[in-house]
Amino acid sequence: MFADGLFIVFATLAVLGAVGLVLFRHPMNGAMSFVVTLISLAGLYALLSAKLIFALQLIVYAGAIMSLIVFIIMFLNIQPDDLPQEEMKLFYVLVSAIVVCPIGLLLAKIVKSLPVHSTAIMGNKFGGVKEVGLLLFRDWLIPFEIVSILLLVSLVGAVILAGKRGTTK
Amino acid sequence: MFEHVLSVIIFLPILAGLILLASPASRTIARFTGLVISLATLVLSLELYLRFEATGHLEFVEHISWIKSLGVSYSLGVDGISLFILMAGSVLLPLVYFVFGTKEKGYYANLLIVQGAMAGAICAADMILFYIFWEVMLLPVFFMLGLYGGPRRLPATLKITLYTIAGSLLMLAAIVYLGVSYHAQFNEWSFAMEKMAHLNLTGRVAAVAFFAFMIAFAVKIPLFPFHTWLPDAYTEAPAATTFVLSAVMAKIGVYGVIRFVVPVFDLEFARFAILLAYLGVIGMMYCGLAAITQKDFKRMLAFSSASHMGVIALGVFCMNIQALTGSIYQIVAHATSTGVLFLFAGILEERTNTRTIDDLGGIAAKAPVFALYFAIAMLASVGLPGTSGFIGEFMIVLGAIKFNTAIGVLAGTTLIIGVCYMLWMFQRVFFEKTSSRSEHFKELSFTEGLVFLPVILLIIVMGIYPHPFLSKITPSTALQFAPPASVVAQMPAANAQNYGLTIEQK
Amino acid sequence: MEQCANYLGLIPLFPLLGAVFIGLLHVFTCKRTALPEKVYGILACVGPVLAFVLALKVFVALKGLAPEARFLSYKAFTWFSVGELHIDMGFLADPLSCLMLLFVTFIGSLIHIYSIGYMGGDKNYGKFFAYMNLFLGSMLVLVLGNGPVVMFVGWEGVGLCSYLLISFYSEDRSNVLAGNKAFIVNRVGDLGFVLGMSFLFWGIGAHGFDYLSLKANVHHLEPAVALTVCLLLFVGATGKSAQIPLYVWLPDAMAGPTPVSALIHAATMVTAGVYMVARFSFLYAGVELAGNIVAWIGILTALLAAIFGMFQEDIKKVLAYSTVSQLGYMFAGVGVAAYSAGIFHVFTHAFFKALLFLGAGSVIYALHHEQNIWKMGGLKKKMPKTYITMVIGALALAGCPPFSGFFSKDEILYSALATGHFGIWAIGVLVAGMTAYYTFRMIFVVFHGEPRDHHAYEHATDAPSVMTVPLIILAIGALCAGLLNLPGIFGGDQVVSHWLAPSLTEHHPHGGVFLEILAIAASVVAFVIGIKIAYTKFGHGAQEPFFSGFADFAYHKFYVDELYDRIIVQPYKAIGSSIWKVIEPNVTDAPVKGVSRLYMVLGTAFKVFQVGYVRVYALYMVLGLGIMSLLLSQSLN
Amino acid sequence: MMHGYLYLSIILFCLGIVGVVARRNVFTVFMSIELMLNAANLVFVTFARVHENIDGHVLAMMVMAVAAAEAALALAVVILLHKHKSKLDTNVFSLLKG
Repeated sequence: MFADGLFIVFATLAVLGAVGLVLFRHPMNGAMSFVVTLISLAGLYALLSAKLIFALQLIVYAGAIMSLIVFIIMFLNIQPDDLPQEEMKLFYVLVSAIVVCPIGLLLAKIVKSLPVHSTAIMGNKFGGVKEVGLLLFRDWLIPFEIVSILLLVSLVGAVILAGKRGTTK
Repeated sequence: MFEHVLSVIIFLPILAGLILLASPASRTIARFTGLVISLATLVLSLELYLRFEATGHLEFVEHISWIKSLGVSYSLGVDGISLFILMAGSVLLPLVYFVFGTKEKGYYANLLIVQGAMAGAICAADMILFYIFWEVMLLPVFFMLGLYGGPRRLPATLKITLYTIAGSLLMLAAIVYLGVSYHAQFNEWSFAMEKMAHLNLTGRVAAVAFFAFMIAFAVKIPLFPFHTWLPDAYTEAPAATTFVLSAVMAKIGVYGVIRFVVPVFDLEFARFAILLAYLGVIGMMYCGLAAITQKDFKRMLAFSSASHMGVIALGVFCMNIQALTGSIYQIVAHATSTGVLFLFAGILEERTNTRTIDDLGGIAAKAPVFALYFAIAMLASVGLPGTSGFIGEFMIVLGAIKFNTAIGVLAGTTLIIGVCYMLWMFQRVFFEKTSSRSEHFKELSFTEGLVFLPVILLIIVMGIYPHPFLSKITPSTALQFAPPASVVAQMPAANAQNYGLTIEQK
Repeated sequence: MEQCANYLGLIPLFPLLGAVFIGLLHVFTCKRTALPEKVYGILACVGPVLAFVLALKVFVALKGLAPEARFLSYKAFTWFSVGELHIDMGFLADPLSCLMLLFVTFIGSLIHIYSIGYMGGDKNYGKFFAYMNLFLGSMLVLVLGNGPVVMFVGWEGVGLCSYLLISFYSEDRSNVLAGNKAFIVNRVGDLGFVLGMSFLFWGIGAHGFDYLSLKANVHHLEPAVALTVCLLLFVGATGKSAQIPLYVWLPDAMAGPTPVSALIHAATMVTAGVYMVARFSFLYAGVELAGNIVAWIGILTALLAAIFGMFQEDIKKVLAYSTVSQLGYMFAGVGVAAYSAGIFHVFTHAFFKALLFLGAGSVIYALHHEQNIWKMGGLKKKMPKTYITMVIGALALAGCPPFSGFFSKDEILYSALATGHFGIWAIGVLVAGMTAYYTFRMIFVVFHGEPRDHHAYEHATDAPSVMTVPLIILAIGALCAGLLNLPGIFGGDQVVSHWLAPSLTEHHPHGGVFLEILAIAASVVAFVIGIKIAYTKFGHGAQEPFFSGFADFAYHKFYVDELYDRIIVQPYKAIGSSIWKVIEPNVTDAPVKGVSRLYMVLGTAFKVFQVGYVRVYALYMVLGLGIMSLLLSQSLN
Repeated sequence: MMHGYLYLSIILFCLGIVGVVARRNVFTVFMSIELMLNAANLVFVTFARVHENIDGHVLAMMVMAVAAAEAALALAVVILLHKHKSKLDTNVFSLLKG
């Protein structure tokens, strides 16, 4: 029951954070509210016994990626005037919400048809660093290496792109 | 070594062309390379011709499995039908390097590639392979036309490219359809041409596939009303390209009909033959009529070529051995006559800087050898007995009469229509008073005269003594009309020709 | 005998080789120092003379055979063979082709010799003889060919030579146009020939497509097909032999050098049609309707051409129309199934018409290429040899007994009468009178009276002997050739007819002595009347008449050329230009242009959706996903 | 209980789509994409738990790696664009307009 209570809390926080992300005008506010979502998601991972992912979510996502984003936002020193004028924001949000509805409903329908399983917290043998690590380096070695190459490539790309002298008009 | 001669004939020019394109060779070297390679190909083809045994079946077969899961193979072979188209290409193409000596490197390189690709399309015994060569064939033409053509070359290039690609895509769809139905009927993947003949195709889909093939070939031939790319392309293309297009490439369209459509879609073909034959006849008359009022001699020759192709196509549609054999003979005759006429037109254009008929005149007095050669090629193209043009035309008309009297009579009018525009043009270019432009017309040089001589002699020899040539064709054409293939296969080649259609009393 | 058969291939080969040799010699030397004319002259005469000698040998050999087995055949090689179509390049000498062979080579040789003089000084001397040899070779192929297809080779070959020789003076546009006209009109006829051959082949050709096999199988041919074949072949003949409606090219063909007119357009080539009909006598004999059509077209052509001939002012045109007219007679002859009479007329006509043309050539040569008879006159004194020979020719043409033309023409008219074709006979007699009139009109105007152009007259003189000797030989022929086929009524035994009998399928009509005398009397009366009128009008000199009314109409040849131009040539050109100016861009190319336009329109239409904002593209994606989801969620239920 | 996680991931995913489609701020759009990735991750982890198979965790890690790479590149692009146009509005970049 405790777990269910936690789930409801985290879920509510995650949704609220996401709504905030969509609605806040300034990206900084959006980023902060997104961090809320990420952290609550980390909590949910913990509830799902994914210990490693829980940690990674906090360290990599909420820690590294978000700080990168926030850093860039601050780096660009965005003034309110730089922000796009979005007078019809709510209207757009409403319209896109309607458009998205069918997708969500379809997915919901699919989920509804699934059989119920327990998600009770499991013991030590699941989702720890050891288990995931063994799997990762035994069965997933090549995809793992490819992902590392991907990271390298994106690193080089980012350096080249961001380092370009702006040929401003 | 000789068993791979076909591959050598195909890939030697292609490789040489690609290397030339990649290398920084000068135009002299390019021309020399082209000349050597095409002469080497000619020698190999002659050897091939001499060793050809006229069994009626594919000879010099090469077979290597290529894409096993789909049954696609790299298989080559020639029979009496393809041999002559192959020979026409091999014999005629070296001329270009002799006649046009001052073109760009890319010109010669593309010429080599197109030669190889055409040989490939002619020899391919697998439909996928054929399709590949068929498409490769178009590329060099695209470049030669687009880069080295006349002032209005770009629209012409666009038109020919889009037209042919549209046609070939239809063909690709039809090839896939054939492969799939072969798999459905025999539970085995294959795209080999000879196996397709066993297919049992009926229904609307078969008719659609039939027309997909026919349209692809009709564009290439070109059959009326798919000919509208031809006048522009032939006129704007450099002389060698026009020559390649008219002398060999158009023939591959006809060849495709004989090779794919007739054996595979026998029912559909029999059903629509009369329609196609009318298209052939109408095209012949239509283009022949259009030719007479042309002011540009290259354009006139273009229309005349289209007109002749109508007759050649008609021969295929008549479904009897005389007409079919006549068609194949006419293919060679047309390649040697009209093809050479296009080369002569190129020479005329180069030396007088004009393509307008009215600007010329009196060239016969200035250049008797040139006029003599031109006259012989022209007479062959109007089908004068004693030249190669007559044999084919006569057999086509003969076969057409048997097929359908009305079509036969209309086909016969080619005798009149052809002679009208040709004489009219000959009169104004070669006879009459010498005009200012033709005043300084240079006679063919000694080398040029010597180079054209074999072709001119071939025109005459093929008209006077066609039997040796025909005896290589007839076994293959007889097979097309033979009842079950196994019966004929056991017979010696000499007897095969007697197994034509039974004689019908009119 | 076998040996002799082998000569057959050589007969056409000699002139053909001569043509190639002379042609090459000419082509390679004409731009540098031209060879002396003598070289060409001698070379040119070798071929025809050798051919003539061989022809004599063949004749002797044939004569040695029994009449019913009188044929020699020689197969050079298999020409082409596809399925049931099997054609040999073979030659056949039977009495019919042997007769043709003899006079073609004989007259051909004479005209070659004559040309040595006539063409002197021409810069294309070599070319001329190459063409002439080529012509003779083709003509011999035509005559000797053992089947219709081989004949067709010669048939087209002579047509080509005719074209080349008519446009020989090619700098002048009108000459080339005349050549084109001849070739194209001949091609119309050839179309008929080819179609006729094709029908014949699918009828009975599968068992061999040479004359002997065809003759043996002719009874298998269905009557309707036989009629079609006969008529189509006759279309070929009307083209080559200048009959209605395809006669228009022959008068224009006089643009060529005069020996050409003599050899090709009078003596040999134009009679090929008659020869062909006689060759197919086994076919025509079975189809009476076809024969009647041939005869009527022939005699109407004879009449029409005679009318035109009476009003011409060009000496060669007069002769040209007389040729057309005489050809009409020949067709009337073969049409009423009197094949030997028709061929006999071909034979005699070759002598006297060649003679007349060569004579006219001498006159033209003497007057420096003046052809208008109203600028001549009184040449009798200046050119006595030419005058005498030409009068002999004219008498033969007009049908004066005992000249050759009389016998052959009379034979035709008698056959028409005896087979019951009174209409043809009556027109024939009328034409005979007209022939006499226009022939002697020409003779009187040219040779009698006072000279009209004194300058030219002063310089006129008989031609050198290289030209007059052939004239004299031909004159002897014109005088005596008729005696070869002397009809029974004059005590002869029709040597030529009997000689030809094995080759032809004909039944000699037996009309009785009365009809024979009637025919002879009518011909003689017509001749006398014709010559009398000509004498009274032109015998003592006359001025160029002014034509009006019917005469003017006839002088303009009934405006047939203009009519053909209006109803055939102009529409043809109009269709041609409308095709590529109107139909090509607007009709046949329209679908292609339509497709490209369709793509343009569609492209412009879809451009609206390309707003350029990434999020809008994302919206499209979501919309698409949404639609798919809706569809999927429906199918899930 | 499993359904709760899945419904949550659907809601987050749809919110992500709404963010991408409705907003014009580059950062918001970018973070909305991250939101969608996270929604997917949640599904992976949920199913890993349900089936007791930790392959789902590995995949989630992969997604994180991709997200990191994407973040690096995307932010580089954002910097570049900001340098060029000094704007954070996606509507400014409409070179794809036909």
